[in-house]
Amino acid sequence: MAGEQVKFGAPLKIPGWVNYALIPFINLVAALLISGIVILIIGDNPIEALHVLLYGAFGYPEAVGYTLYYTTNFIFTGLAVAIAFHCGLFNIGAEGQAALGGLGVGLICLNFDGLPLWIILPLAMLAAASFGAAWAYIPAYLQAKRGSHIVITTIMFNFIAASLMTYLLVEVLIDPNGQSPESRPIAETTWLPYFHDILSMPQTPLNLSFLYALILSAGFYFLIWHTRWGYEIRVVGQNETAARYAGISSSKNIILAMMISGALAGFVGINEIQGVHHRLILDFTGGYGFAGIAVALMGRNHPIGIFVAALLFGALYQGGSELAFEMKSVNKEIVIVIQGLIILFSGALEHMFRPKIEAAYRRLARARTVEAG
Amino acid sequence: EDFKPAIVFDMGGKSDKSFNEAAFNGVEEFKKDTGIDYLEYEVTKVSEREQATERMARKGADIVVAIGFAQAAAVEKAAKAHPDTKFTIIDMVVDLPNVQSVVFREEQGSFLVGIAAAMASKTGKVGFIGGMDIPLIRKFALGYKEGVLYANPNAEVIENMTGTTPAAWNDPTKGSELAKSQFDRGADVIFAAAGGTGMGVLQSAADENKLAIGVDSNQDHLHPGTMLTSMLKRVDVAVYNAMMSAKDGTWKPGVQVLGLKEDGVGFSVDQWNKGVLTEDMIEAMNKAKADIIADKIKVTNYMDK
Amino acid sequence: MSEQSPALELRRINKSFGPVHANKDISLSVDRGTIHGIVGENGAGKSTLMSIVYGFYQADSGDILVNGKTCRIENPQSSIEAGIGMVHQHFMLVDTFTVLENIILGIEGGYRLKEGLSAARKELVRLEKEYALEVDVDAIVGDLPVGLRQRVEILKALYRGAEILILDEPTGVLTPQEADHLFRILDTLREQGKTVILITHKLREIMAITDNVSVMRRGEMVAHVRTGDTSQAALAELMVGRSVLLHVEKETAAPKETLLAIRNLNYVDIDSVPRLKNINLDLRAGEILGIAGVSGNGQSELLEVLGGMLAPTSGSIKFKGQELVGNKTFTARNLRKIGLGHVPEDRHRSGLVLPFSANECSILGYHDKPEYNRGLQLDRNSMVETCNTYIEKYDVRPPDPYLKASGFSGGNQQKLVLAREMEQNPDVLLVGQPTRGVDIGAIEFIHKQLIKMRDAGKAILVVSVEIEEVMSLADRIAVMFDGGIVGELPAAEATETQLGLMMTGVREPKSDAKATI
Amino acid sequence: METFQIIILLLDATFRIATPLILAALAGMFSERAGVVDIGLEGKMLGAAFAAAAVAAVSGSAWVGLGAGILTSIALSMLHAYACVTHKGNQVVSGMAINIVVAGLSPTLAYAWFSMGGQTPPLGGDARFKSIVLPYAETARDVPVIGYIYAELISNHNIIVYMAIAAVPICAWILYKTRFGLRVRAVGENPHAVDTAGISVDWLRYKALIMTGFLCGISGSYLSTAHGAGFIRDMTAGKGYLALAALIFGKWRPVPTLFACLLFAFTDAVQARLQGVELPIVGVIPVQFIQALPYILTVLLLAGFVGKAQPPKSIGEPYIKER
Ligand SMILES: Nc1ncnc2c1ncn2[C@@H]1O[C@H](COP(=O)(O)OP(=O)(O)OP(=O)(O)O)[C@@H](O)[C@H]1O
Ligand SMILES: Nc1ncnc2c1ncn2[C@@H]1O[C@H](COP(=O)(O)OP(=O)(O)OP(=O)(O)O)[C@@H](O)[C@H]1O
Ligand SMILES: [Mg+2]
Ligand SMILES: [Mg+2]
Repeated sequence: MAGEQVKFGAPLKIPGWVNYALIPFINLVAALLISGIVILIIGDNPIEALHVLLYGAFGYPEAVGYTLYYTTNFIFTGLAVAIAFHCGLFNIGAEGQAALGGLGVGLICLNFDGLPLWIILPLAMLAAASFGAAWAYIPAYLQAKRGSHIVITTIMFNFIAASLMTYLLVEVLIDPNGQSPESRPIAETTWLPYFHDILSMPQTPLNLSFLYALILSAGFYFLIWHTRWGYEIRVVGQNETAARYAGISSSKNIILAMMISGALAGFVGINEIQGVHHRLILDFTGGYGFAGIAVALMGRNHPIGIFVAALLFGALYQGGSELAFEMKSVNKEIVIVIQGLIILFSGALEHMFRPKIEAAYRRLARARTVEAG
Repeated sequence: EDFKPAIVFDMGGKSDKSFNEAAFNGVEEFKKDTGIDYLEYEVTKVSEREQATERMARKGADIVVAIGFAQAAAVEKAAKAHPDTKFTIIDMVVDLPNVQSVVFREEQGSFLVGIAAAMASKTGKVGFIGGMDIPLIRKFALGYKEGVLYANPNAEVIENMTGTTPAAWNDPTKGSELAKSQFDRGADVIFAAAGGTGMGVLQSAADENKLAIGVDSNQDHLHPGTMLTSMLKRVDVAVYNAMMSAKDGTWKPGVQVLGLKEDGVGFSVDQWNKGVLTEDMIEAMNKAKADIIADKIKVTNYMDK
Repeated sequence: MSEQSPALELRRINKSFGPVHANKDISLSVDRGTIHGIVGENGAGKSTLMSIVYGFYQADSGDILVNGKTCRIENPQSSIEAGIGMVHQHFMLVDTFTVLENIILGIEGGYRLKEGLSAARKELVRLEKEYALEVDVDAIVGDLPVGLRQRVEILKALYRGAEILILDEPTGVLTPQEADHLFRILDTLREQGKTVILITHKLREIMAITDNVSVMRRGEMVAHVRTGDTSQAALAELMVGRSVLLHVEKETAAPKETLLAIRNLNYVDIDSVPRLKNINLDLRAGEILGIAGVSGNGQSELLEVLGGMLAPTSGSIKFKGQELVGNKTFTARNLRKIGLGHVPEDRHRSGLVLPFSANECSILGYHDKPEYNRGLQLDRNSMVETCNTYIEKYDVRPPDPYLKASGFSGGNQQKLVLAREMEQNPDVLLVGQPTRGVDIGAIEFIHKQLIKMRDAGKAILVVSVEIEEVMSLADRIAVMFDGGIVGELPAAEATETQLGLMMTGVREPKSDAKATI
Repeated sequence: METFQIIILLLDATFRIATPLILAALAGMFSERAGVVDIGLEGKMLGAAFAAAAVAAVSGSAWVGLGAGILTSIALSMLHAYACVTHKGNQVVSGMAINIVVAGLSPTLAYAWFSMGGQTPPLGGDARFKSIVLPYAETARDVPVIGYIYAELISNHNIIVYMAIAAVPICAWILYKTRFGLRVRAVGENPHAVDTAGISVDWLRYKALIMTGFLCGISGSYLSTAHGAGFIRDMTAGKGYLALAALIFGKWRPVPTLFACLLFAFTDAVQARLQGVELPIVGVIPVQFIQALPYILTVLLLAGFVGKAQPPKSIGEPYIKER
């Protein structure tokens, strides 16, 4: 009774490990089960497939390198979408913002390749961030001042970005003595250092931008939960009336959040252009922007969650291609199916098992408190 | 003996009914004749290109055939990393000692089908529908245009590009709309160089009972009766030869330019377009072909402009 | 069914929300043709219990008997069929619909609306006459004042042929006149042999209208009494578990210099509807000025303008002699900086960010004050400390600075907001509906705090629709009607009827003179 | 060719292009008016397009194909409901997941069944909806103006185009004039009100999502069995998202949404015309910018005079009574 009174009105907290480890794990297992069935149907061995997937994602140094390289992009776009969510905005435009970020990086690397790397690095970051932010600014401004629905405007800006990039790569930046819509390669002096240049590991596209991603994640956490600016963004996102009551300007924060979002998305350009392709190319954003939405939501808009979700996606991308590579009957489509199923189960159906698990946990906890009291 | 060939298809996938599929037919042919199986991979993401070629090399493939200009950078990297693996890239030039670059004179083939189009057109207006506005497609367009004007100096060519995102190569409905709008504007023959989008073009030609020209593979069988012809780009032959020569040791690095002379490009004459493609069209095309080979006709290569 | 079998009987009802045991072994018996009151502190479990009767929640255990027969109520549908209707504390209406649409929702009669609507229209005319429940059936509910919305809820229930009508805190939002009207309606219902269950925090009402009362505390039913045999004080003690004084004790005010001077203040909203008309008010240090009025007559706008949430269209507001209107620094944030606190009317909408933890809510609006920041960083520790002191001093339950604001009952949410604004110790405090939905234990405390501030020489503006409250708290009372000040008079001279009249726009000749002080 | 004809032909194209958008947008309307965000329109369309083409190819009947498309789309819609309504899952994630799964599954099945590389066989004959020539269309053609309009614009579309146009008033009627519509609008605004009125919120949302599936099914089938003639991977090419944009643009109301769709379609038809055309003053605009025109225009309109769109209040939030 006494115990009851203390607890009254205050829900018994379900500990983190249940919420953030046990339940997601069970969801993942469920997803893999269904995927296994799919693979069975197309007449292959699910166990082997799973093994190949895991091995392909983490089994050997290259694999890890590639996985982390993909993860990097997902962290950037995941954080981008998440900060917008914290401000109550749904940014579908990460794709276009990433493309513009890449453009910024490309322009720096193409035009200042005389400069030493230690100047190029910050310049490229600045360019990626500012180009991405600029591309996000217009939809943000329209949302804040004119109430134009940001979901539409950002979708439209993805298309516009694609057109712009194609135009630039076909008409303006195209390599004069090349034939495909690509810029000339950027000078090696401007390349982002690879991990395999620094550590002793096999050649992979994994590069310095992975560290950027980790640092930005930390920064994100600090900004959102430990600064007054993050506080304001969250207030606006949760309750605009309360914001007005507290004298917090919605439009200012909407624009701020979206520009940060665009800047984060822009960093994909650093990883892809300065880090890997070393020239401006078409569609280097390859859907990372859209996947970022799922990453952010599955990561509950928290950097740690986002990192885990990003890692999951990275593993799926890398392990997936390994799967397509190693198993003849498995082609790129089936890999996509598996990825979709995992998003479905660990994202959309995440609550399917939760009530049962929590109830079970509570029963145990109750039993304990009764013994105690 | 253990000869291991490998092939890397590009985004469209090995069954895109045109470019990659042609390559696929090539390896299948090779497999049939030699009984040698091959490693294959379909690229789905930009970043996979490098990974794929690199992997093939590391798996000990004797020759890696990369399909499509977009793979150049990847091949360059892999070739540098694996100097004693043979690489063949289609549609692009990579200048390395262990790389064989196969490029086609699409403009020549396009020129010929342009002639056919001009001759088949009653309205004096013909159309061109490309996937994305990129140099390779412009190469097709330019050759086609020159061919049309060669056969009918005051003919008009209506030109459309589908889009700017990768979806542009996979949007048959958009394709058929573009075709319809060109028909509305008076065109009665359309040449489609737009991958899957082309399906829509050929379809609405069939619907409106106008004429269409296929690309890369022979697409005449899709709509017998309304297919004027297909501009063949013998990627299959190129792939087949690359693998064969590698097998019997006659493989040579350097640039291979496959034009009309080499039968690398051409046009289709078969049971499906019999009657549609008339004798005198075929005659005119063959004559032009001879003239081009004999350098009597200069067809501009967009890339050289 | 036999005559003596009660209309509604509950046997050993239990309900837990996750860990929260909201109802423990509740038994209750309500006789037909009576009005049965239920009182209890915030979070005592009243709403929950009634929601169970209505089938909105399912009980974990226990039986519900209607007219002596056990009936399984697993959803509102079945309770409606059992003849039970409920007016929820937080209205269950679709704001974008017309009254008519709201009423037929769920019993449209046929797949096409046409017939249903016209049938309902006729039936409603009858009901409205019978119970004097006039309301324009074609009005959009979102545009109606709360009083009318409540009528819609009642009509909804009656239209569904409710024999047992449950009202959860119906008078929390009504003026005395409206409340009296409501009670007359309840009377009629009783005469017609219908049964009414009334949840309220206002013992006066219990005494006035109910036949029996049941008292809940912390999820348990602690007493059933006949209204005749008890008193407010007794009930209050049963509810809170200690004796409470129901009347605010305060010496007469000693007003000093004018801190807030409002002249010809006008506000026209975006739909160019004038909401405030030539408001003239003075607020002096050391006094409490009460604003009475039927809700929706501009009080909210007045608060929001003074609080810097809305920009006035014209007029002047002098704060300590300094003009605010047209001044760039006239923002909610700067007002707080220069010492103007604001307890908003609607804590859910503006006072709190419900998903935030209590400690985050306890700096809302003051989040950029140096004491909550260390350089770039928010000082989490000082936030939690602050929150703890608030919880301590204002007896917020449960005492957990990390609990989400939504996890507190409205009463406790209110305490959190009050604490935040009062503890910043502003010179002028604007307070909207200080005790809405709050139980008497809390009311007593909140009133004490306000008086204490006044005596400390602060100026306080209290807006409340509860006339009692205004009268007992304020030193001066201004009455608002249709965006203007009808009149102003010293609390001592004010009588309930007089104020009630003024609230309907009737000008008092003697207060008229005072109107333009 | 004189401008009048050009305009008529443009409008003609507009209808063809708008049809899938209209149907999909109306589909989205039911789901979102019921408070369930649906960015899974794309996936449902794609699934329907595949099923319709596959079944039509096998059965040789477009109508059977349409039925299969509709059923498939409804099934996917039910999956969405199961995730978002029954299990209160995140609606956006669920929609995306469905899009991805379908994008992979349909070509896979196509491989398995037709081994034509992720495609279905091209459809001809009765396996495809053909244009309907309305009575006297050809004879009327020579009648100035109206005759031409009748022949070119009104006549000569396939049945689904007419269905789409008819769908707008029908859906408007359902939404505003029927019990079901009233309840859908109510649950999107305030599910508690619906619940306390004795209506099951979940079941109601399920029903709304069935409508969504139904309309999406027609939309998808149009792509593969009417407008096109066979399935190709990713053939929806973003139309689902465009439909969603149109829905928001139309403020979740049937008629404005119709106009939004027509606008998108019209700009698309126009851009095909403008490519490579010498324009006054500006001259020839690069293709890429002409192709971006529809999107730029949309943004401008949105910023210009389409005010704040007020979405259904409870949209995106799963209905949770007890926490
Ligand atoms: N839907 C719910 N989910 C979780 N807990 C709830 C819910 N509703 C009520 N509770 C818990 O049950 C307790 C009783 O709540 P209830 O609303 O019945 O109180 P109440 O008597 O109506 O309070 P008030 O007088 O403020 O209306 C609360 O303290 C709360 O913690
Ligand atoms: N859906 C819910 N989930 C969690 N807790 C809830 C829910 N509904 C009510 N509660 C809790 O139930 C308790 C009482 O609820 P209720 O809203 O009745 O409080 P209240 O004091 O009546 O608020 P108000 O007076 O503003 O209506 C509060 O602790 C509230 O947080
Ligand atoms: Mg209550
Ligand atoms: Mg309450």
